[in-house]
Amino acid sequence: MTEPVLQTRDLSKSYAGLQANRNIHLQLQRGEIHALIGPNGAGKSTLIGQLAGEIKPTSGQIFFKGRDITTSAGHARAHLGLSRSFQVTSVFDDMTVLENLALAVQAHDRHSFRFFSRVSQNRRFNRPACELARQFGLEQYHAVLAGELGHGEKRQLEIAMTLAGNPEVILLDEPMAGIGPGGTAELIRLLDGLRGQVSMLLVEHDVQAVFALADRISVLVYGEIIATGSVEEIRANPQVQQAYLGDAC
Amino acid sequence: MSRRVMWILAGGGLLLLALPWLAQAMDESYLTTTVTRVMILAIAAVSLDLIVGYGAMVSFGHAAFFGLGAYVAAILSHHFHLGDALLGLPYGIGGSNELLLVMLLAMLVAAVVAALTGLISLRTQGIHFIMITLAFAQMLFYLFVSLDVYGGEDGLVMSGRNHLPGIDTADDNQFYYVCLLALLLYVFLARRLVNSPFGRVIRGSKSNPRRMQALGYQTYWYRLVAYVIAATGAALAGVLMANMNEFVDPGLFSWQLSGELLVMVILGGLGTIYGAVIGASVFLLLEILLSAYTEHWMFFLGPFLVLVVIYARHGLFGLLQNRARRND
Amino acid sequence: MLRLQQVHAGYGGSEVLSGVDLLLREGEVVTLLGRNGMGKSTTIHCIMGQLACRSGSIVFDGCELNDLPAFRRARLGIGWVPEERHIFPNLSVQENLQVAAANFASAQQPWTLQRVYQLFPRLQERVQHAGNQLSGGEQQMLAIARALMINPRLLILDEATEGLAPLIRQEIWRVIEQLKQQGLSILIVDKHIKTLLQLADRYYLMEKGQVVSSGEASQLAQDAGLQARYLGV
Amino acid sequence: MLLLIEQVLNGLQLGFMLFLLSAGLTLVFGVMNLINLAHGSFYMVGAYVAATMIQHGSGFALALLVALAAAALCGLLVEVLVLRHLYHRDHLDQVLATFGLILFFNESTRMIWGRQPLFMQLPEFLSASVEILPGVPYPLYRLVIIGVGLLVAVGLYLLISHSRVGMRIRAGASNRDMIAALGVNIRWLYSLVFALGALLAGFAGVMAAPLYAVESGMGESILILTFVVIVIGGIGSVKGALLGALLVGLVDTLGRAFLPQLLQGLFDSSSANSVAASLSSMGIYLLMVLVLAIRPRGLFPA
Repeated sequence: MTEPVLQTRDLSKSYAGLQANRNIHLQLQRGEIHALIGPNGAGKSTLIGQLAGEIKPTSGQIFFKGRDITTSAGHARAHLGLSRSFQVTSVFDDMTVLENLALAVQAHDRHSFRFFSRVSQNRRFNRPACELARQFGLEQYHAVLAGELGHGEKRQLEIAMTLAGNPEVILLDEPMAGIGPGGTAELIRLLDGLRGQVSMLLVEHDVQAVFALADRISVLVYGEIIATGSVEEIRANPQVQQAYLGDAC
Repeated sequence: MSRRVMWILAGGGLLLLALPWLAQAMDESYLTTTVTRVMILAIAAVSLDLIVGYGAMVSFGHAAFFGLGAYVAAILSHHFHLGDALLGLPYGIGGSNELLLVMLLAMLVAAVVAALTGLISLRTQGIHFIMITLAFAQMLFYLFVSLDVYGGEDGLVMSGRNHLPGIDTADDNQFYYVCLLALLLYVFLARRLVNSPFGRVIRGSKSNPRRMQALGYQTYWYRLVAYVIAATGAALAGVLMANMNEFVDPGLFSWQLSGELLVMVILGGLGTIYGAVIGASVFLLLEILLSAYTEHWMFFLGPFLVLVVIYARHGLFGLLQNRARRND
Repeated sequence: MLRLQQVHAGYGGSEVLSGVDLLLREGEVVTLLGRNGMGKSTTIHCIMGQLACRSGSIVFDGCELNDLPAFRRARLGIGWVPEERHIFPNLSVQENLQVAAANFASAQQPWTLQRVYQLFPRLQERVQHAGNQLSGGEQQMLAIARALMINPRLLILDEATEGLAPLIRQEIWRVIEQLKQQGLSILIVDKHIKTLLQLADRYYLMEKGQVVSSGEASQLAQDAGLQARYLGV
Repeated sequence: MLLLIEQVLNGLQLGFMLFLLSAGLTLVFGVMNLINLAHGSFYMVGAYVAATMIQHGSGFALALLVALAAAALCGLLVEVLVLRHLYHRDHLDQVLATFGLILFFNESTRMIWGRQPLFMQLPEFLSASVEILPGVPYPLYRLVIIGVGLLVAVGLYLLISHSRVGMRIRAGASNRDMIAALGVNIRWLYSLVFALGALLAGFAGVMAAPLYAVESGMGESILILTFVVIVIGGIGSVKGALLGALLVGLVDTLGRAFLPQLLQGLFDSSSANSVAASLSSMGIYLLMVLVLAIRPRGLFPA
């Protein structure tokens, strides 16, 4: 087995005595779609926050491409090729779709201390931005303010922005939340299309989407990973049934 | 921007261009100096809009940089006329009376002060940022109150305006055009700035700082540079103000002036640049108009501001744009 | 007692509820089922006045709720245990209870601190602890206890046992069962369908912002096909 | 040494006065998330009303009561007519609107009372001096202010920590929607908190009237100090406001009193005086910058 592109070692976080997660060993292989499921409050968002550099772990380490990034700041991780999306759609509401994407592209420029040129006419930002918009079916919305998009399109924009600058790993925090079955199907198709191009850590409640997409699944309960395996293994795992899927199935 | 708004702005520009003639024709030459004052404060308001409107950095101490600029001009002129060196240094830098050089130095001083104070201020957010910027401005206010060498509380008189090659700055009409040119240039540069790659980063940092970090921007430094740029704009306006009045006093640092600058920007409409100009004009002209009718003009101006906040949510410029949009 | 008719609501540009009808009679336990994102919480937010309805009507006890601010609805006797619990973090357990204490609906046998502590002995051990020092389970107990302190005639529980350890979950179920015995009307959302269907009298099943099925809870318990279609994985 | 005691008492007196002003402001900010620049106006109203009553021969107690009522009433009106519309708005909108209110209040007092400052006579029973130490007289009135400030602090503590209303205020500060869902009329609660803040500000105004000139705009100079206090203390925290107020009062008073002497060791006397003057005026702002540089959200972030 090759070395995982992203992995954690003994990662833990506690807030004022409350343990959010504990001794997390997670390995994301290059090119795989790895889903992370678990009930609310199981520590999934904390884990994403730790990986993205927004939450400082209490102990443990994070390795990205073999490099210890435990103490790197969030923006530095983005430059290394570790990109994230947000659970609550987090786009720039007062900018157009194209501006949103171009700004995401611009982030991978060396610096943005350029004060005079017109950014709206910058081909180097606009061309990849248009490409992303096309890929995510947002072409007809180029000039629409992101805040005025429908929920499903906003979600697509959210994920498209994550992909600007060709990251190697993307962390997707509940991308399917609240977009309805049609939107979910569309998003599954889009993410499926990215398979192999980019490694994904997918936190998701929609188990059907997870089963459709994931190469492997890890189950997080009470801050601990209780199982990792293929879709079949997880579905068959009685411990998972008990802890997460409850008595629903 | 809609065509109608363009026309209104163009009309306003033409009016400004012709104003000294009109004022003379109407035999109301005080109008020229009044509008000069408006234009100078408009420059300061535009510079404040750069950070408040585009970067959500609500500075309640912007007058500090305005005052600094003014004092740099006055102090340099003071030493120039005395013929001695700055800070009593035997071989130090002497004074200067060249307007362009003075402007450059004033902007430099403001930039340094802004960088130092910004390093600390930008660690805070929201109301804390408002208050810490106020604190720095108050510190400068008291510093200049106690600087007896430069007049302390009583202020410092300049012996004449700075020199600009080919122009008689002492002539109010010519000085008017200097200020008009400065305003137009500054508005042009500010528009370019907010539409530049840097400007978009600042707008992004206002709209969604968390996302900016996640995308890979180190927003702190961009915000700091924006803060410094805005400070230099205020200093520029300060130099012009000192020249216009041929007098400076610590009141230029006062929190009331900072507050009024903020009011101008909000009144005109945040984050539009033009709004700041409109806000400054309306605020000052309203003040002048009302005070012509009643000495208690503030009694009416106050509630007017309250009504603007409650009913015109995007300021006067927003109102203008909305009306234009509805009519188009 | 509670009747929703053609309720439409949403956030910003999206419509989450597109015509919800629901009925709850006095003394009944009704459960609202459906997968995540189907509009269960939004329905509850509409009832509680946390979100304005775009159209439709919500009537409680003959009062049209849409015209009433949130606090008036509570005073009519609707207690709410929100999904996020919303414990006041800077108040102690006892204060969290006292802050709510009121008998707007003039209950015969009003809830007191003692009665609530009897129901949740664990809370009594932590009276002086601040809300943010409690574990998830204790917070949930406190949220239920706090809702009871306004002496509701209808108790609404959103995700009553989500994220709780099995033992605590059983404790919560026991309490809800007890409240049912005392004749309290309950509207409940949860993921543990089996337990829910044993507890509830009737169910409403939501899909894409609409009620797609409703009826006796016992019927649904036997209908594996319907369960798999709308709830299964 | 004697001078030190006297100056410390002066500092405490200023501190407690600032506390009266800050308590309301910090509550209003903490509970309603509202920046109110016009808070100083209630202070001014309190001072003007009390001074006018006394000038017309009223007793001190009556003047105090009427002034408090006037300040609270002003607060209530402002809340209901203006600020209620601004709770969900940007802080900037609040700044602009309350700036407008300042202009209105200042001009109104000028229209009613004219431009000349008023002076308020102390009633005789308060104008005496007491010997705090053998041979050291100290104005009774300043001691009274300290005492009153202490009483208000204790009262507020009891109100906020131990009463039902206080619980609701604290709960409302952390989650407005939830407290409403428990049947609490949040609008009424807000009006109450606001009026209470205005009343305390008016109280400070009455206390200040005999010490300083009562004039239009008197609210603003002290308002800035008040903001410094609540920012140092941590916005929303009454405990922070008390600590911040005492700190600011002491630093300001002691700085002015002792800095010139301290600096005379370093410089010649004239420049020492001027440096000391500017340093002591800047003192509290330096304090604030220092506190915020280390703790960006103040000493007791709520």
